Amino acid sequence: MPDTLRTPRDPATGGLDAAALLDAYRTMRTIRVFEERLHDEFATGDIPGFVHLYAGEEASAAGVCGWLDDERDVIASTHRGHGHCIAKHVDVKAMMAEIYGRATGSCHGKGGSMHIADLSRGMLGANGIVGGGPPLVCGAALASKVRGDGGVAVAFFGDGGANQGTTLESLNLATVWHLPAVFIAENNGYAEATAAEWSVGGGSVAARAAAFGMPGTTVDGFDFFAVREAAGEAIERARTGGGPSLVEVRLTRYYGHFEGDQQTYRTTEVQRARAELDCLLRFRTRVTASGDLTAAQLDAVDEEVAALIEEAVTEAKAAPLPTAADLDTDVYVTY
Amino acid sequence: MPDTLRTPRDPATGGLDAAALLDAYRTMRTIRVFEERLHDEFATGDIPGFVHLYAGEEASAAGVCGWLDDERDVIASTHRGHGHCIAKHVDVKAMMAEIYGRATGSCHGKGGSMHIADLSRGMLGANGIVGGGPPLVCGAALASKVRGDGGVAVAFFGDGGANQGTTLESLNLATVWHLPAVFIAENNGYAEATAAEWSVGGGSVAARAAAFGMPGTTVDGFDFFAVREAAGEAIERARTGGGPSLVEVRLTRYYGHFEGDQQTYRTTEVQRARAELDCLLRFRTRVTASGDLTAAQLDAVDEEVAALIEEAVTEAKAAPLPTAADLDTDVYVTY
Amino acid sequence: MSRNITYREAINEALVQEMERDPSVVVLGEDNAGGAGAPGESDAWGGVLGVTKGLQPRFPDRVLDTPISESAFIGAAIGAATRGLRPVAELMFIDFMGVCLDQIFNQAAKFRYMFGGRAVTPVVIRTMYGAGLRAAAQHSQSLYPVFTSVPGLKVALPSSPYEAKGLLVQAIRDDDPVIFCEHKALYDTVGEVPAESYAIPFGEAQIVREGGDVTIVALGRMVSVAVEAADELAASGVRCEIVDPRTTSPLDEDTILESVEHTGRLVVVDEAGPRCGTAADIAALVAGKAFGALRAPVGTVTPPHTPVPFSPPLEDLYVPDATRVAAAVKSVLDWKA
Amino acid sequence: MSRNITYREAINEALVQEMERDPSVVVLGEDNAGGAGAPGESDAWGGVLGVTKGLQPRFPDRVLDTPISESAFIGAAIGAATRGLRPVAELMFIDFMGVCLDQIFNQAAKFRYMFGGRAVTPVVIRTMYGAGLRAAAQHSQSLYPVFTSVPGLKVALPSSPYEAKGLLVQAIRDDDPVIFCEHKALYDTVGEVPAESYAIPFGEAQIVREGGDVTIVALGRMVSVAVEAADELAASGVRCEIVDPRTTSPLDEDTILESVEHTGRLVVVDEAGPRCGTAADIAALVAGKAFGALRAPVGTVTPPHTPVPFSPPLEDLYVPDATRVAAAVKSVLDWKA
Ligand SMILES: Cc1ncc(C[n+]2csc(CCOP(=O)(O)OP(=O)(O)O)c2C)c(N)n1
Ligand SMILES: Cc1ncc(C[n+]2csc(CCOP(=O)(O)OP(=O)(O)O)c2C)c(N)n1
Ligand SMILES: [Mg+2]
Ligand SMILES: [Mg+2]
Repeated sequence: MPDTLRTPRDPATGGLDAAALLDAYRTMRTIRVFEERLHDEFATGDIPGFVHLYAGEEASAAGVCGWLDDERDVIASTHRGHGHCIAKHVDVKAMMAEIYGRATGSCHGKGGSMHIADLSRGMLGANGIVGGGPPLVCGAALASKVRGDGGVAVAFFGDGGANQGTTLESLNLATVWHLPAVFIAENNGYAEATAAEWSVGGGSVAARAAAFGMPGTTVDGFDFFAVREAAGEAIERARTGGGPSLVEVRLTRYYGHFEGDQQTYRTTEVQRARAELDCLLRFRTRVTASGDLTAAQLDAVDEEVAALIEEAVTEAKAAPLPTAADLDTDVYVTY
Repeated sequence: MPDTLRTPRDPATGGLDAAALLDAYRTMRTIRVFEERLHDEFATGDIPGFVHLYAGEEASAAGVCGWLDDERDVIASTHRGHGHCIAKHVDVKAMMAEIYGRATGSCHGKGGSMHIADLSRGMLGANGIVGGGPPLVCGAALASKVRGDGGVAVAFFGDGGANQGTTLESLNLATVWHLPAVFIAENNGYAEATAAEWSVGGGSVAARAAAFGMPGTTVDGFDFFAVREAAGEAIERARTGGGPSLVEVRLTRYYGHFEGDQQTYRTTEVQRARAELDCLLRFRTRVTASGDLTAAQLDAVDEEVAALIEEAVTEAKAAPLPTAADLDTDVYVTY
Repeated sequence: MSRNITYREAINEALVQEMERDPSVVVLGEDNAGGAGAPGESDAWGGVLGVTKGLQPRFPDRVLDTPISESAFIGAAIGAATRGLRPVAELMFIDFMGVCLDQIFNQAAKFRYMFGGRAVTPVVIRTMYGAGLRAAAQHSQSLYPVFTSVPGLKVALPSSPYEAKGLLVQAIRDDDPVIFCEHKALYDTVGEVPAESYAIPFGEAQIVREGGDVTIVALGRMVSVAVEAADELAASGVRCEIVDPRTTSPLDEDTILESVEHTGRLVVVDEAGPRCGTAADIAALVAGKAFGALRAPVGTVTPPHTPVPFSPPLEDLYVPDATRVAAAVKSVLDWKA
Repeated sequence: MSRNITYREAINEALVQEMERDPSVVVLGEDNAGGAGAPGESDAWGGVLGVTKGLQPRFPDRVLDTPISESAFIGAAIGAATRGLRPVAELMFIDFMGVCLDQIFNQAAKFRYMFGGRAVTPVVIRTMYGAGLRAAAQHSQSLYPVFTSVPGLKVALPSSPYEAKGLLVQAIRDDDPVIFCEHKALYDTVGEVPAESYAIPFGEAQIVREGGDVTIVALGRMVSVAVEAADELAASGVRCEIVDPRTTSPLDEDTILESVEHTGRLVVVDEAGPRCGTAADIAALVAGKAFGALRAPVGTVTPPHTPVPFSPPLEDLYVPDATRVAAAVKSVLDWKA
């Protein structure tokens, strides 16, 4: 029943030990602080270009990527890619430098927020093209299949991206080629200012999975453990030769489509989500209530993350910009 | 249940009177003889280019287009377009001349088999691009909706075309815009040499309809009356503001993908279909058994059609070719 | 009556006036109103940079938001055009052409010819191009040479608010498919624009400035860069003639050739790339048809053969500027056989 | 050892030899084997014109059929290339680029630059182009100028069986994305091809014939048309130098410029269109960099600015032939200032 939200089978903490829980929390917290800081920095005018923030959606990136390893597993992301990058272990300082357009950035300043990538971590790139990632993920999955290395490839896309032909073709191809691929549809209710309820014919992205011959499920994207469980099943299925799956994660973005968006199209949704559903708050409540972690442990992570982001911004601002000599390098390997 | 073949509710002759039955038969018979003649003519080497024959699939074009009127209703077709053209009342002689590349052809010899069109009959063109038609049909439907003229637009596409992103996007757009559109998926089991069972993930094109929020149904494409009934419901729904639908028509093409195809990928399917399922034979049996028509009436149509096709070929062969002056005309309306 | 308005306002005004004049004009694109299905404001965006803002309240049934399905909705605009509407569809960024090009170049562009002259497809595809907003490699390209190369398409590149309005009016009234390319860095530029409706015919270049020493053909946003360079050069006594073709297809070959016949020298300034681009196209035209008048090599000023870089200093180096244009002019003037 | 084999066989042989040499080479495309899921022969087609026939029985796990989903499978080839495979994907007809261009030009082409040099995408996209088979407007185009214009892509245009094999081997070994354009009317042409494997470096033009009166730069199938014209012209004492660039990106500018320095005259013969095409591109190159040597206007011989017509007599008029090439050469030779 794709339209019913799953609740995790293990209602407590998903069988993760304290170190793993701290790790997950650190990932989500890093994303949150990274994004909130960018929100503030963008307002100062220092950050060039278009920036799409992932705040509010952290449980998805963390819940999915927690299952992946850097070597053999690949993800492809979207324009809203910072969270996926962080969860896939792209260097946070290099990311920040990239967003500031610095030579020390992940892409030497040539890519910017929409194109952060780190192929050495299996991060195939944020993407400025809605629907750009899913075909690439089919290819990464194919490479793993041909090599037999047990790797899994994961495509993140939004509710808007679920209407793009490239995404839909990829669902079919993944089934036909029986690929070790997983499709994570992050349905945050909007594509720019357009409501998913309006733009997703039929109303459910998860329901599209069956139409292309793969299992589909819908999870509460504020619940790290729910995402983790559903993604884990899909990833396990892919890894063990069971073929592709789709998981629709329902969530809310806390900021506008991009920085600058006045958001007159929505009303009190964000306030409610922040107050009642927030993934970090829920995680904290859950793991402290279960006795797996103490508030002090989590606070320590908060401090560690705050320091990291502060350093990242300071270093990014101080880092050198690329120079004229960089303009025409790295277009080709040889030419 | 998209995967169960529908049988027509009216097991006899769909409530059509004798004139209408003769008309339907004439359409199917014309298509059949047109295509069989092309098959023979192609073998002589006289016909240039790529030719994709529709023989065997006649009940689909006739069953669908029988509901449409020339003025306000539109169809868009595929590379396998002759049958749709004939059913939508494109002039048969002009079609034949076009296939022979003559100046008297539907497209002045500039289009050829894959691009026969007649906008004055609401025939938006065969199409050399798999998946080319469905977006255009959304637009034709939109034009009718904006004008409120009650027109319906119908997209024909194949099992192969059902995997093309443009088709899938169009299904979604038709739902989102609540268009008076109908999607006819002609599943003849193959896209070139590739089996639909392999290439259509999930196995059913009709099942994809629900994933995009519209009704989907599957019919036996050898049964004119079954196709007619299912298409009629879908067209009526569209015409009366009920939005889009999809009908998957299961059928068999009698010739290769295109003329020249050796068809080593399939075995005895065609012989069986011709002998046991053929739409013309079934139609004939049904309407004579029911007493609606006599064999003599049908034979008369056969003769009429034979004469028409004979004339069409003779005239086409004798018709003038375009000349140098035609090369660069009609690129633009003004330039 | 003329007022000073922005390029953005000029486009919006052309749309409003044409929609008022002709009920068959419909506007569609992603968030062209904005807010479809959402609880807040409808017309929440008016396009990603506000160009179509205000249209939907005025013409509620003729401004359509779309899912992110460019093939389907651009194709729908094309299909609707064959059925009597005059759709103005927005391809948000020209960089997105790769997800919907087939409908444009194999369908819209070819219908008339393929169907033996028996089709009319009056569709306009508005799209945003160009660098300067730090939008990086997939949101900053100047891809109009691709459309210019396609028989059956017309391509307009308004360089100012005045051109924006008049060319868009013409595009909407035109019976052929038109790719209307708006430079995103021009939206806030201000210029004098008549309040009443007017159409600028396609294929008629504008001589932006007369001068006898060298012809500069500049496209789109590069027109103002050429003017800046010409101002600099005027200080040292060089008189540039600046030609803005306004449409690359049809291209006003005569005006360009006449200008070169007169000046004997040509520099083409274009934001599209150096390979198979509009600069090469115009250079080749002149090398073929005005060779006898040419007294120096044809100069071209374009970005390098690289994607558009993100980092501001690199992007600033990427886009041709007045300094590079002036240098090209000088090297053409100084050339000795 | 050299044998006479066809262009089709040369391509097939390059694929076989590279697949044997390197297990990371995979081949994929619609019916590249043919018969997937069907009860009859597997490898039933070997591609629509039989170019990949026989590969699948030899390399069963490395030849993949695909659904008709060009964006997905071309994109998959690209994604796989970033993960260590060397995929050779087939875009059946270059005319279909419009349904999958984004993956090629915004993804494959830009990864390396956008990601700061930290990506390698060794994908080959084999595709069939050109007129002559009466395949009409959507199956006969010569669209390689679009790919040539894109920074990050390489474009090869083999003009003979020898070139076909050597350039394809290079394309597969190359670490950049390559668009490999096969002229469908050349598949049955025969030529001498070494049995052993060899690579023709990209960016190295071939001087097909030496001559001092005029340089003819001809691309792809037009090379043989130029040779035919040059034979005719030789009878009247005109000696043409024919240059086949073999790749349009990178383009061997030096060989072209040197030839023109030597002959003083240039005619470019191309099957792509007249606007923003490869003919204009090469003409502009020469007008900019060898102007001093030019003694006549640059001639270009291309099809008209129209879609490809279906009817045989029109298609034959559409494609440049030796008569038109010879006429262009004569007009360049006869030119008086
Ligand atoms: C092909 C393409 N079309 C349109 C856009 C412009 N665009 C960027 S993000 C976006 C909305 C995406 O919505 P969704 O997929 O739901 O992701 P979200 O922003 O909600 O994370 C749009 C329309 C684009 N970048 N690429
Ligand atoms: C975009 C595109 N890809 C590939 C082709 C080549 N092609 C032409 S017909 C065809 C098979 C179509 O199969 P289907 O949709 O089932 O229609 P059928 O031929 O069975 O009627 C293919 C692959 C094409 N014309 N356009
Ligand atoms: Mg969204
Ligand atoms: Mg089929």
